[in-house]
Amino acid sequence: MDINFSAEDLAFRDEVRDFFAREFDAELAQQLSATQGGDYKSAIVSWQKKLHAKGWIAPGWPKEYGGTGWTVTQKFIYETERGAAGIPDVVPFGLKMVAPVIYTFGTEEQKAHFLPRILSSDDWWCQGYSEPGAGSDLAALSTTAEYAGDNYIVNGRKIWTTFAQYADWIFCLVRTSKEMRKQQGISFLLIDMETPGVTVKPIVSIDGKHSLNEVHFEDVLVPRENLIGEQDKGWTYAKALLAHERTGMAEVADSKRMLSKLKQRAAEEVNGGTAMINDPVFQMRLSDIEMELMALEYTELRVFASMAGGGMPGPESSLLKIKGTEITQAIQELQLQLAAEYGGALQGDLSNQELGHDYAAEARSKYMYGRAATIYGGSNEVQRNVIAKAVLGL
Amino acid sequence: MDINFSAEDLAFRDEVRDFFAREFDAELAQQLSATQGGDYKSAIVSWQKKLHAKGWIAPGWPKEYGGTGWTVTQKFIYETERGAAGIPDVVPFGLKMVAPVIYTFGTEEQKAHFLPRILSSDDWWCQGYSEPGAGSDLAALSTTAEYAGDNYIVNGRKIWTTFAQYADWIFCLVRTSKEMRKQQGISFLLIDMETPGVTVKPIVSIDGKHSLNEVHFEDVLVPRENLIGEQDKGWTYAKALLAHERTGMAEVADSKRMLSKLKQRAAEEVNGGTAMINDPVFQMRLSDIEMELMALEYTELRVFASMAGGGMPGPESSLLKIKGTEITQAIQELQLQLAAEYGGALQGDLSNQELGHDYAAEARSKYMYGRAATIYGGSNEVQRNVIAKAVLGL
Amino acid sequence: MNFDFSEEQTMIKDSVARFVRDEYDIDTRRKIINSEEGISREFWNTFAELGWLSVPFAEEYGGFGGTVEDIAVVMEELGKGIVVEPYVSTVVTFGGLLAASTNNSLKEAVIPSIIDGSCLGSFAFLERQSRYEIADVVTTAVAADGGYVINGEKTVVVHGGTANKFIVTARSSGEQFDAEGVSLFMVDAAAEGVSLKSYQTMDGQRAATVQFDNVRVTDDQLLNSLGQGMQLIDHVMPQILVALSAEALGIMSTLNAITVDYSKTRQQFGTPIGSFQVLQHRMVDTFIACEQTKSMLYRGLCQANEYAANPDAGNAEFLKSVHALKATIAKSGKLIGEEAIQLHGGIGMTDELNIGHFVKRLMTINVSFGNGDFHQKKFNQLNYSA
Amino acid sequence: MNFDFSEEQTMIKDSVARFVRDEYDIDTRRKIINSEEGISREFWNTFAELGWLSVPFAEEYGGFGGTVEDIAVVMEELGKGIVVEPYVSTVVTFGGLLAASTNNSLKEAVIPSIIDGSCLGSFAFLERQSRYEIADVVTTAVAADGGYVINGEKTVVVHGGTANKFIVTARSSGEQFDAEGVSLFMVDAAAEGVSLKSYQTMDGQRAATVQFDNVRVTDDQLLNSLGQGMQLIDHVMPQILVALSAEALGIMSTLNAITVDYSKTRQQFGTPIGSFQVLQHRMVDTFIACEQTKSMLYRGLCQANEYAANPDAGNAEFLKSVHALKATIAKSGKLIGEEAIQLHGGIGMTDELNIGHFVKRLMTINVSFGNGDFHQKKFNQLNYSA
Repeated sequence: MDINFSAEDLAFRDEVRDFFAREFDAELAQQLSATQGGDYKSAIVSWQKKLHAKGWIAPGWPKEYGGTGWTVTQKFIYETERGAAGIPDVVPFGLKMVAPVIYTFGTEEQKAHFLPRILSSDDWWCQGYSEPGAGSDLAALSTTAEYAGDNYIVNGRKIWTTFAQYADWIFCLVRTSKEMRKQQGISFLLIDMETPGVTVKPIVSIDGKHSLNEVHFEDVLVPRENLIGEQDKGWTYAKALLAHERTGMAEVADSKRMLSKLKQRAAEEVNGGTAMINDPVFQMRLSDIEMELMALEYTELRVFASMAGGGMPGPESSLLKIKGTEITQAIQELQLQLAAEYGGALQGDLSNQELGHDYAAEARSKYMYGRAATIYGGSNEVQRNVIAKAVLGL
Repeated sequence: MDINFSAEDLAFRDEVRDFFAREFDAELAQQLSATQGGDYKSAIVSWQKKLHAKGWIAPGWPKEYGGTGWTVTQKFIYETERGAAGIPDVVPFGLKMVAPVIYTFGTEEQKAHFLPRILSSDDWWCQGYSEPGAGSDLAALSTTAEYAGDNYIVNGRKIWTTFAQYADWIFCLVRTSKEMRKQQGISFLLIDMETPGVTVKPIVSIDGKHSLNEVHFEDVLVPRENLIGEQDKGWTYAKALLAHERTGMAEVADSKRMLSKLKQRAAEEVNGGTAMINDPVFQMRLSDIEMELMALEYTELRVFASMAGGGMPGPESSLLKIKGTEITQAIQELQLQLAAEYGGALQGDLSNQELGHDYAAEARSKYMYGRAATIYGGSNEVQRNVIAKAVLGL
Repeated sequence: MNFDFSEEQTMIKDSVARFVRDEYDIDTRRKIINSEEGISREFWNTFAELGWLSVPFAEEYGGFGGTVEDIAVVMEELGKGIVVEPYVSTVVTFGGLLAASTNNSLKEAVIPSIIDGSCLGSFAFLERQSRYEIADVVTTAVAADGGYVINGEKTVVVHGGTANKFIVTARSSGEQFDAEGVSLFMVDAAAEGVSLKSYQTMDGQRAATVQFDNVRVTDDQLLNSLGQGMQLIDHVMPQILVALSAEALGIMSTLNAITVDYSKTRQQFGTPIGSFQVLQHRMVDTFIACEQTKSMLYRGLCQANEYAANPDAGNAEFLKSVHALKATIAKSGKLIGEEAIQLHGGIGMTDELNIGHFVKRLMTINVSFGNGDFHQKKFNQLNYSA
Repeated sequence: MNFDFSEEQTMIKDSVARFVRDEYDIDTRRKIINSEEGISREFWNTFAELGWLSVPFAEEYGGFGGTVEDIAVVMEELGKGIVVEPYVSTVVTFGGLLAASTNNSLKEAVIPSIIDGSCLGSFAFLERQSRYEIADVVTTAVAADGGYVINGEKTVVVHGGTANKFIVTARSSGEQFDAEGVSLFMVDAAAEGVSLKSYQTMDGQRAATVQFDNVRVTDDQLLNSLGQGMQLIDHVMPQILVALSAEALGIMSTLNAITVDYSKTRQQFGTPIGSFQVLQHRMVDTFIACEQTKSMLYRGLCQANEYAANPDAGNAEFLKSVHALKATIAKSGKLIGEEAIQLHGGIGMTDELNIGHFVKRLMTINVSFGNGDFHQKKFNQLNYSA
């Protein structure tokens, strides 16, 4: 049992560090720290293009489609360094969510057309799963796709679509048959956002920002070649993708970075002459979280190591999602507590400098938006149902 | 809004204090501190007889049957002083559990026969509700009572019967009809423990002690006049009793006493030169509990005040049971933590003195036996179901 | 022993409740918080007309002569509508400090104008470095020309932008953390040298950074003896904490009620989500948390009344309950707020639904005048130090 | 990166698992703990024959030359049977301290007798007042006649009643709480002046109060330099903590497995209780707690191996993980133990069922060598002090 790095691993780590230090410059960091506005899209795309140029854009993909071919250890090193450098993860919808479905279940034409554009970040994807009437009960969806001629005619409404306002494509679960049981009769469609009849309506979330949207479909024509796999079998493809998605939700490297920033700030925040980092009670609040994170890091490594031989992750991946999101929320909450009365200000026309605590506004918005983490991607209640059934056999 | 004591209340408080100080002597306290062995029964009975002589044995009963006629404030004062003096509550099975059923639903003959003997502690009662196959699902009981001639013939098995080894009488739920729905067809019987066919088998619990028993019934003849109310209606009577029982489960006065002893001990226990009571983290553990208890004391008062006009307690009483038992367990757990490595010793032939920490063995046994509190009297899961249904309308 | 409200309290309670129900829906509130001043002057005048602004003030100044309990009655109902008008900052905090001051001419001059709605006030105490320690004051008051000159910056001054007057903490002597030497001055917002920048806060209210740049004040503007401001603050703080806690309780009971109702209608997996046992038990836990919080508030109120009746017996029990109350608010507020969003799911994340706004006000109350850990430690200091 | 056990480890793991499964059911255990000595000499000889007692010792003394990881492999499986034989006290603690000592003649004399099962040993360190501070020692070792005289009392000496030898902490210089001045002596249980009283502990094991009354020892009995005992203890403590934690993990996974199985068969309200969503989610939480604990153990083991490979790099990361591990054990042990009893209901409260015995051992491990809070504070000291 060891997580020793070989000489090659250490050399790889140095290469990653060097690359991040050189390419992820202060300007990029600044643009990406605000998670909305026009800047964000161009900033993250320009960063992803750099990663693509380096060949590092898709560590999770099979090598034949453009993956890195890294070992589990190399992936761990890469993620650890990315988190430590404060670099955001790639936008997942294309690279981590639809791409595995395309390269696993898609036709050769679909692979040839879509995968390169995902790798190069030329296409921005969004996810059309949730519907107003179907939240955690994903399969209760009612958006329909009627087959007529060589097209599907899509009608319905998707909701909670993150960054739909930037998207070129949306991958959707749609109902192609009403005769069958709920999970059957669902198909997996790729839809061009430019198609007539597609409209995007913004949703302002409780952090006061616009990341979420509704996407409406009114008689939208989708060519047959945009169907993934077989008609009515979409649920199978989506399910495989969900387990994949969950393994990415532990976000250990990002939580480590947040926690390390939190500790720095706790050393600077002073209450009655004592830095918060030296307060025994605050220390307990910190270590309650840090210890869970230390354990989760190894839980994730254990899952990755067991996947190293190949194959999709099992239902244990739900554990990573549950624990990862709970830890992220706990850090956000503690950050808000640390920000004290300074954390309530909406920025408006005030700069962070004027408020005197430059992380306080961020603490507020991260806390508020962070509440979504236990809701999306299959709520944590659903994840517990999954473990109860599939792991414990209850 | 106030909890001010009138001059009469203050005089009453003094009277209670005087009485407790005078009558609850050190010898009695010593005998009652061990919760098993032959001494316990005679000690608690002798104490209850003193209370009876004083007229204070049954504050919860209507005055006409021997209750005290106290106001809610007086009851609160009495309980507070009892807890503060470290005096155990009366054994509940007769005085608090079967008696309300008898005086509410019993015949005049039953009242005349049983109530005086309960008041005088001449009869020791135990409760025959649970069965091996019916735990939280009380109504699933299968002990049968067949009516033949002037008797019921009882067959079956009751379990978790506290202090059955001391009991003269047992009150039982038995099935008198198998035709009806589960909750119907149940009757409420009073059974003399001396009747042929009744046997008591001890159960040793995880604290290594014998408080619990199985009670077996083999063709036990019970005269018809020992039936409470109507045949097949026993569930109704039992249900009324359950809500009554729960209000007694907050045990605020006892928890206050335990917490105050815990604080004293924390001032005496020293780790590396610092008394535990001065340790900021231990202080948080303490106040997490103490604050909940301060709130619960007022929750109980609010329930009592709303009952002052008469009437049985409602489903909110489940709240008192849930929170009361959780707080008791939290205190027990903290006490065991405080006892550190000294808390693991079974006494055997060692005196407390030799172990050097005279509360340590008690901390262990209270913690272990205390686990039962969230299981008996309707598990806390069942109480939450009750609130969900009856209070929240879910 | 009784936990009932008096007839007068029931009347004012019903009056506030009616206002919130009939006049203050989430869209009305949204318009107000997005308006230029961020409060409704019209509603404020209504409050004045209905007598709500007079509650805590002595009858000799035209007040209602109310108690802490009366304030709590108003605040709980205001909480149910997350009313953003500056009741806490003007009436409870600014007004409370003024009412407790020994400067009678200041009281005579200002209290009537609070009651009639013409004077909004705010307590300017927080500084960039001070966090929860109110005595941590670097703003200075230096004696000059028979008065004092105030220099310094106050931050997150609640509803500072609409305040006509400030009560300001300034250090007239001593070192940064000393309780001695903090003085309280009443300063006109229009006074020379006062400037501010106002902004919205997460709870829909407003706050301001206020600069005091060579602001001249006289002895007449001192609320009590020079350097003894902390005594006055310590005296008034419990009632501010009770008021905020009562508001929080109103928010919590509302969040719980909305969530339980929603769970009965929202369908998932072919059944209302309220039928799932896991969610039922969690709603039971939020119900219990709310009831326990209410009990802690009532405990505080009973002890406030006890202290008012017997001031010589000291306020130790009252203080103990108040710190416990504020710490409880933090815990139950976090539980109830987070569960409300979680049980609503995606819709709970939207700005459009009312849920998030209630939660944001709860989070703000949590960190106002000390968060849960801060008050629990105060509780510990009072109770455990051996 | 790999989290697999080596072939040798898998063999010994299977061997211990087979023993627990085939030979050590709850009734066998009950007979042993109620026997006079409270342990089975026969089983201990089996352990010796199977080589388990040799695991941590160097090959030059006839040992297996094993690592912390090897000990953890054995302990996790022993935990699954809550084996009461004194593996932790004799092999891991007493043996560990001896193996790390600089007194080679003592090692040559005693280690082989541990390995062959003939010598049982115990570490006598706890005093009435010392709680979790091992350096808090008032037992004295006073120089006399070219040796030392030990006087004092040790309490809760684990399996003291069956120990042939003790390693004793005694103060040869310094004040009560000083780390400097604590010396470690090996004392024969039969030595003049040693007397003891043995009793059962809640976990079914035994402990003793041991009196040292003018017990004479020589330099030959010193484990390392006079007064430097704490250095040796600090060096060995992480491996003791890992061993106990591995045992606890074995207990937790067993409790979870038994509880999940029980929930599938126990009927209430006409259905297995495992079908209730509330209980399902709670079993998921105990499952997660167990997995997280396992991860923390593996983290500790990886870092133990790293430290063994690069001792010059220091053991800071290893120590950090070990304190976090012991604190995690306390939290997950409490959760898993209490849920196991609660989900079993009444039957979980009986001495007859195995559940309670597993829980009592967990509770004992929790407070052994420092409880959760103690180790979390050590973790905090290492990581946060600014």
